[in-house]
Amino acid sequence: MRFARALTVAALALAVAGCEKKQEPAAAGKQQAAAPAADTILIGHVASLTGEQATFGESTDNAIKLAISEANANGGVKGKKLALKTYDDQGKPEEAAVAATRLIVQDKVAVLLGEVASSRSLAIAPIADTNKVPQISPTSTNPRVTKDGDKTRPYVFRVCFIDPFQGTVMAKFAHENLKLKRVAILRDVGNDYSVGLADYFSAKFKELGGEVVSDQSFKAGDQDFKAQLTAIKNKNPQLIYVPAYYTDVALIGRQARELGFKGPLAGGDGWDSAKLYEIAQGALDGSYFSNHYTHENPDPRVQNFVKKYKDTYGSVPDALAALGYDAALVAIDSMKRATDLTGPAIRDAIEKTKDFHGVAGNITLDENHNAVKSAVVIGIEKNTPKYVTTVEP
Amino acid sequence: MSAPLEAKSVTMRFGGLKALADFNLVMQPGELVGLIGPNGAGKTTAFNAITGVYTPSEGEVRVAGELVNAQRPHEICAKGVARTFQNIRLYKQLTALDNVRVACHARATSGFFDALFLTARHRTEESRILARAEEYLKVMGLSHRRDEVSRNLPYGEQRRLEIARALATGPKVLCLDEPAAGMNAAEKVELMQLIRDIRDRFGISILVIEHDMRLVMGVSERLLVLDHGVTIAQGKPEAIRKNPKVIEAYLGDAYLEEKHIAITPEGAR
Amino acid sequence: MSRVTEFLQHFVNGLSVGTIYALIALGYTMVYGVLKLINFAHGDVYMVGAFSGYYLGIVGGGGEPSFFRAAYVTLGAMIACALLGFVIERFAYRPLRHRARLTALITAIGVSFLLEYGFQLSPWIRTPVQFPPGPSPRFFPPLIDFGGERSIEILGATMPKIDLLGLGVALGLMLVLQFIVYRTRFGTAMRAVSFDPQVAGLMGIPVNRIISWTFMLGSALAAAAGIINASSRPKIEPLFGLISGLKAFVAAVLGGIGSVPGAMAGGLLLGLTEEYVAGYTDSSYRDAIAFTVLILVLLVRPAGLFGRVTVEKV
Amino acid sequence: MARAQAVFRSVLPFLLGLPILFAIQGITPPDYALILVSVGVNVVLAVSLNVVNGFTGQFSLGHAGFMAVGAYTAAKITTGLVGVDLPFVPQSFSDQAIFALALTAGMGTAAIAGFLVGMPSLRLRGDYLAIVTLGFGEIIRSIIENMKTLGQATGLSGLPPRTNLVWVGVSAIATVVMARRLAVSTQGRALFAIREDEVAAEAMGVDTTGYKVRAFVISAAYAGLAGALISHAILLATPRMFTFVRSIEVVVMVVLGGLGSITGSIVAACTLTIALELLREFQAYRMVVYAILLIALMLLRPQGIFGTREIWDLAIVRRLFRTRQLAATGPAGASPTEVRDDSTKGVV
Amino acid sequence: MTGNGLILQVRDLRVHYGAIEALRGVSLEVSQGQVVALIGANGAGKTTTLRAVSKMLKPSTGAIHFQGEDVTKLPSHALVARGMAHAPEGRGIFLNLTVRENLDLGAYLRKDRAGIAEDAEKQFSLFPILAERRNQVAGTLSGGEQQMLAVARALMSRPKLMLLDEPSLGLAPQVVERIFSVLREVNASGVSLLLVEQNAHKALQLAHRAYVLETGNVVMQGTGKELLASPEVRKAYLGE
Repeated sequence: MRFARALTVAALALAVAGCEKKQEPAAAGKQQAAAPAADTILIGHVASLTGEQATFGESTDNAIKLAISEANANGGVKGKKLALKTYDDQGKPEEAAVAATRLIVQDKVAVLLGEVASSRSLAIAPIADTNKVPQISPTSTNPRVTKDGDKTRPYVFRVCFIDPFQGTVMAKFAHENLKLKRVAILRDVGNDYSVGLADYFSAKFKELGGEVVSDQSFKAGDQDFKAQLTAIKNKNPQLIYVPAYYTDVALIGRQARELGFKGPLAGGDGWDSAKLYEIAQGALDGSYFSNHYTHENPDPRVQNFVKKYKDTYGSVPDALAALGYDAALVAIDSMKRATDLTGPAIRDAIEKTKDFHGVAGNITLDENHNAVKSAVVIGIEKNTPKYVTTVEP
Repeated sequence: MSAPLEAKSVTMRFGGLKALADFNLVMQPGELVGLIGPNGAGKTTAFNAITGVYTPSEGEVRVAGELVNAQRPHEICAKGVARTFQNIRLYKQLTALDNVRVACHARATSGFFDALFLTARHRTEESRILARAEEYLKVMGLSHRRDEVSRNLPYGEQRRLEIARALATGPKVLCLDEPAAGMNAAEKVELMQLIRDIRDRFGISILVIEHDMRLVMGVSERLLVLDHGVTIAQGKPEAIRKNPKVIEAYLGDAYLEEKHIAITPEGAR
Repeated sequence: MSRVTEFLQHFVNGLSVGTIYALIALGYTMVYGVLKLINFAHGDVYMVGAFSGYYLGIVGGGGEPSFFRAAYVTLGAMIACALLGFVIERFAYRPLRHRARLTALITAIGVSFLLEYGFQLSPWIRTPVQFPPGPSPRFFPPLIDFGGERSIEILGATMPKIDLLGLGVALGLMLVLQFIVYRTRFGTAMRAVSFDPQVAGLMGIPVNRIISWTFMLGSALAAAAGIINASSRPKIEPLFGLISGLKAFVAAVLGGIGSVPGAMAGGLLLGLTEEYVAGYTDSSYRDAIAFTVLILVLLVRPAGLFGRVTVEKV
Repeated sequence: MARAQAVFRSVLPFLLGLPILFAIQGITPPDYALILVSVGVNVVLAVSLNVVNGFTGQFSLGHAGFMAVGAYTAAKITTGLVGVDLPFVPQSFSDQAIFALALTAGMGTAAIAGFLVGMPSLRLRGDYLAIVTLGFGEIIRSIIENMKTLGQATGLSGLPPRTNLVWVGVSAIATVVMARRLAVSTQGRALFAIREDEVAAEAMGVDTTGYKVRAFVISAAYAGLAGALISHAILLATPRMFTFVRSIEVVVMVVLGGLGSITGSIVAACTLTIALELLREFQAYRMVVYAILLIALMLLRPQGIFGTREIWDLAIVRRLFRTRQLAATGPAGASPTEVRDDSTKGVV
Repeated sequence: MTGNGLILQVRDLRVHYGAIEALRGVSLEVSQGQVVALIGANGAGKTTTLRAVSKMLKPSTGAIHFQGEDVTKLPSHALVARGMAHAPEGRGIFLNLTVRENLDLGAYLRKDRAGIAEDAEKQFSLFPILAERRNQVAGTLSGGEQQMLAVARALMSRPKLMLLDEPSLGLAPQVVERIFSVLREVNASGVSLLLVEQNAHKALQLAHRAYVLETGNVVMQGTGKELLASPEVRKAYLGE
C-alpha cells in the first residue's frame, strides 16, 4: 500500500499547509491590535515593491501614504482614522491575486487600491467583484481592466484615461499639430501598456492618412536599442513613437541622437518622471508626450502635492505618483460621501464621482468606470517639460 | 545456426591512432574465451566495439548472425550481449537489488503507461522481475546484501554484483572486463569456479579480459592475445603459454619457468 | 543611409554590446573553469560594479570628468567587486565545494536575489549618498569629457567616442586576461586547478587561494563591464544585471563554458547576432532568434564553439 | 475480473482523496483557498520537475515554458467554449467537463512541446542542457508575446473561474501518484540508472535517450497541467507569469527538498510558498529575507531537506511509525547525485 | 634505524569513504634515503594510503610526521613546501598544459627562476623524449611519456620524499625498465621514495623495505629481499 502512504503524505502536507495558514490571523492580528478595527478604516494597496517594476510600486505607494496622512490630519473619514496596508506582489499577476485576496478577506480592507500594471489589475478585478470590495486602479490603462466580457465590472474603477484615448491623442497631435506624415514605432513587446498604446496610435495615425514606416520592438531590461533605431533611421521617419516607461525611454532617446536621428520622439504618460530628464541629458529635446497632468500646473492643489512629495521623498512625483495620489483621494472622498462603509455603499459613492479635482486632472467616471478627463501634451525643451496643449476627450 | 557473437576484421581508429586492428573473434555457444594482453593493447577497445559503445571504423560485429555495427549499446544488449566494466560502474546510490532489477528491465515489455496505471501486466512484470533479480543475487551469493546501497558493498561484492547485473539482462554472451581486479587470491579462486558455474548453469558464452594469468588460463578454453591492437596469438592456454611471441610481448620470461600456472580450485586451498 | 553603411552601423553597434557580453561572460567562464559552478550571481556583480562606480563618481568625485577620474572610478569599482567576489565565494560557495553542484547553484541564486532585492530597498543611509539605491533608475555620471563632437564617423557609420573607448578598454582587458591566463604563473596554476584541483594541490598550488583570486578577477572584469556599459548607457538600476547576466551566460555557453577565448567569441557572436536579427528581421523575435542560434550551435557542437567534448572513458 | 481490480487499484488514491478534498474545499475560507491553490500548483510543478531533475539527473530550466503552453491551451478552450453546455447534464457538470477537457488538452500540448524540446536537446548534458531548456522556455514566451490570438503581452483575461481545491488536490495527487509509481516501477529504476551512470544504464539495455525524452514529456505534461490550473484560478494567462524566474523557483523547490525525493519536493513546495506568504508583511524586505533563508537553508542542509530519501526513510519517522523496511524504496543515501560534469575539463 | 633517520612516520592512519573504512589503522615508516614499497591487491588501500599521506584525502584519525614535524593537519601545498612530492595514480598530468608548463607547476613553490630552468633542463636530459615535446600540450603524449613527465614534474620541486603511485601502470616493458632505472638514480641522489606498485616483483627488487596491505591493514612487512623470499608473498602477489 505504498501509494496509500504517498497519499497520506500528500494529505498531510495539505493539512500542514492549512494549519500553518491558520496561524496567520494571529500574526495579522498584531496589526489589528495596534489599529483596532473599530475606529480605523483600512485601505489596501497591492503594489510591485520588488521586482522589475518596483519603481512604479514605490511611487504609487509613497503617494498613497501621503494622501492618507493628509486625510488623517484633516480628521479622517466619518470620525475614523485611515490606515494603509500594502502588500508586495513582485510584479507577478498570481501574487497580485493572492495579495488582493488576503487584503480583502483577512485584513478586511474597505477599498483596494492598485495595481499599476493592467495585467495585474486584471488578476485583481474578479476578486474585487466577487468579494464586493471596490478596487481603484491608479494607472491601468488597458480597456479590459474594468470589463468582464461586455459587462462593466461593478466594483472595478480607474482614475486614468484608457489606452485608446491616449494613443489617439498623440496620433492626432502628430498628424494635425505637427503635420507629420511618416512615423516609426518602437514598442516594449513584453509590456501590455506599451503594446496597447502602440496599437491604438498606429491605427489612428493610419486612419488619419499617415504612414507607419517601421514598427520595431524591444524588451524591458534591454540596454541597447541601436539595432532597432538604426533600422528605423534607415526608413527616414519624421517622428518615433516610443510608448514605454521612462526607465527605457531616456536611453532610447540618447541612442537615437547618437545615431544621428534629429526628429522628435513621442510617447505617453509612462514618460513622466524627473529621472527622464536626468538620464536623457537633453537628448529628448523637441520631443512630446501625452500626460494626465503637468506639475507646472499652478493649481495650488498640484503645487501642494508636488512640494509635499518632494519634501517627504526627496524627488519630484512622477505620473504614477500623481495618479496613485488621486486614486487614494477618490477613495477617501467616496468613503466620506458613502452612506456607510460597506463595500456596496462605497462602490455606489465611487461610481458617482463627478468632476473631482485630482492632481492629475478632473475626474469624472463614465459608465465603464473609466476616468473621463482631458489629456495634456507636454513638450520637452532644454531638458525641461513645457506644457503644449490640452486635448479634450 | 550462426555463432552468438562474431567479430569480423573489426578495426577501431581514434584520430590517427589504430587502437584495434583487424580483430576477429567467433564465440561458440557455451564457450569460455580469454582475452589477454598488456595494458593499452586494445582489449577494452575490443569490448567497446562489440558492445556498441564505439562504432567500429571498419569490419562487422554480428550477434546471432545479425549485423549490429551501427546499433546503440542498449539494442545490442537486448540482442543478448552483456558486459561488466573495468572500473566498476554500479548505480552507486541504488540498492543491490535495484541494480539487478534495472538490468532485468532489458527484457521488460510493459511501458510507462502500465507503470502509471498499475495495469495487470505491470504487476506481473514487476513480480517476475523481482523474482528474477533475487535469483541472480542468490546465484552470485549476494542475497544478504539485497537492500544495501551498492556503494557501501565491499569491493569484491561490488564486482560480483556487477556480474549479477550483467547476467540479469539475459545474455547469450557475457563479457567480463577484468572481473578479478582487486580480489585476493581466495576470492579469485571462488570467482573462477563461479564463472564456470555461470556458463554451465545458463549455457552462455563468456568472454573474459583478465590480467591474472592463473585465473584466465585456468578458466578459459581458448585465449586471444592482443598487443598494440593486433592479435598476436590465439589458441588453447597451454599453447599460448609457450608461444614465444606472447612471452616476449606480455608474459615475460618468468612464466617459462612456471610449471603449474593453471591451478585447480582444490589446489589453491 | 546606404546598405553598406547600415551594415557597418549594425556591426559597430553589435560590437559595442558584444564586448560587454564578452567581459561578463569571461567571469562566468573563469569561475566555471575552476569550480564547475554557474555563478548565478555574476550578473548582479556586474550591477554592483556599475553602482560602485556611481558612488565613487559622486562621493570620491575626482573633480571634473577627466581621464584620471575615469581611471580612478573604474579601478575603484573593480577593486570593490573583487572584494565582493571574494566574500561571495568564501561564504556562499566554499562551504559547498564538495557537494552536488546544484546545491551551490541554489546558494548562487540566493546571493543573486540578495543583491537584487537588497539594492531595491529604499535607502537607509541618506547622506552623503543614498544607499541602498532603491528601485528607480539612477543617472551614471559622465566620467570623461571628450569635448566637442561626441561621436566619430567611420565610413558613414557613427560611433560615440565613449563606446570606442569602452571597446578599447574591453579589448585591452581581454588581452591582459589572455596574458594572465596563458603567460603567468598564476594563470598556469589556474588552468591546473581547472583541470584537476586535487593534483594541483600536490604541486604546491594553494587551491583555495587560486579559486579566490579567480573569483576576484572575474568579478573585477564584471565591474569593468558595468562601468563601460554605464558610461555609454548611463542608466543603472538594481535589476539591470539580470538580463545582461543571462545573455552573458548564454554567450559563455555558446563559446564553450570554461574557455576564455570561447567567452570572448561567444559574447561578440551573441552581440552581433542580436544586432543583425533586430536590424534586419523582426525585432520582436530578437531574443527568440538569438536563443535559436544558440540552440543550433549547441546541437552541432554540443560543447560550444571552443569547448572540447571529451569522450568518456569506459 | 483482474481487469476491474487493476482499474480499481489504479484509481484508488483518487477515490480515497476525493472526499477529503471536497471536505477541504468545503471548510476552507476563500482567502486560504487561493494560497492552497498556489501551494498545490507548486507541488505539481516541483514533483513533476523532480522526475527530470531528480530521478533522471537531467538539469532542465524550462518548466515555465511548458506551464505557458498548458495554460494558454486550456484558456483558449475554456474561453472558446464559454456558454457552451453539454446536453442532458446540469450546467455545472457541463462546465467541469469542459474544464477537464481543457486540462487534458493543456497536458497534451505541453507534452508535445516537451517532446519537441526534448528530442533535440537531450543529447546535451549538464549546463548545456540547462541553457537550452531555458532558451526554449524563452522562445515559447517570445512566440506568445507576438501572437495576436494569444493576446500578446496582455495575455488572455476573463477566463472562467474553474480551478478549485478539488481540481488542484486531484492534480497534486495525480502528480504524486505518477512520481511514486514511477519511482517504484521498473521504468523508474531505469531513470535512476540513467542518473547514476548513463553509460552503464545504456549497456544494461536501457534506451537512455528514449527514457530521458519520456521522462521529459511526462514532466512537461504535468507542468502544463499546473499552468492550466493557475491560470484558471486567477482567471488570467499572461506571458509575465511564465518567465525563466518561475522555472528557477521550481528548481529551488526541487533542490531544497532533495533531488529525487518526492516528499522532499512536496514539503519544499509547501514550505517555500507558505513562507513567502508569511513574509508578505515585510513588504520590500520580503525577498531579502527569502534570499537569506535560501542561502542559510542550503548551507545548513546541503543535501536538501530529505536528501534523496523519502520522509518515511528518515530514522526519526521510522521510529515513530515502526514501518517495516520497504523493499527497494527507490534510491537511498546521503548526498544527491554527486556528478561533476567534466565534459569541458580544463579548456581554460 | 633511529627515530632521527625517519623522513616519514605514519601512525594508525584511518580513512573513511562514507561508511566504508578504507584504511583501518595503517602504520609505516620511511627512513632517510630509502625506497619503501607498498604492495597488495587492488582495493587493499595502497593508493588511499598515499593520498592520505599527501592530503589529497582527509584521514579520519592517525598521525603523520614528516621530517620530525607533525603534518597531520596541513594541506597538500604546505607539504609540498616541506619537500614532499606525489606523482598520483593515473599520473595526474595536466593534459591541457604544455610539457614545460607541467614541469613549471612542479616547481610552483620555488622562486628561483634560473634554478627552475636549470632543473627543467636536467629533467629533459633525464628524459630526452620530453625535451623534444617541451612545447607540446601534454594531452598529445603517449602513456609512457606522460608517466615520465609525472616523475620529472615531481622532481621539479626538489623533494626529499617522493610518493609514486603505480609508475609502471600500462607501460611497455622497456619503458618500465627505463622508469625504474631513473627511480634508482633519483634515490641514489638522496631522495627517499614511497612507492605503490602492482608489479610487485620489480618493486621489491628496488625497495629497501616493503609493506603488504590487505583490506586496509598492514599484514606483513620486511625488507624487499625478505618479502621476495616469503612464500605467501610469492603466491599471492608474484603469481607463483
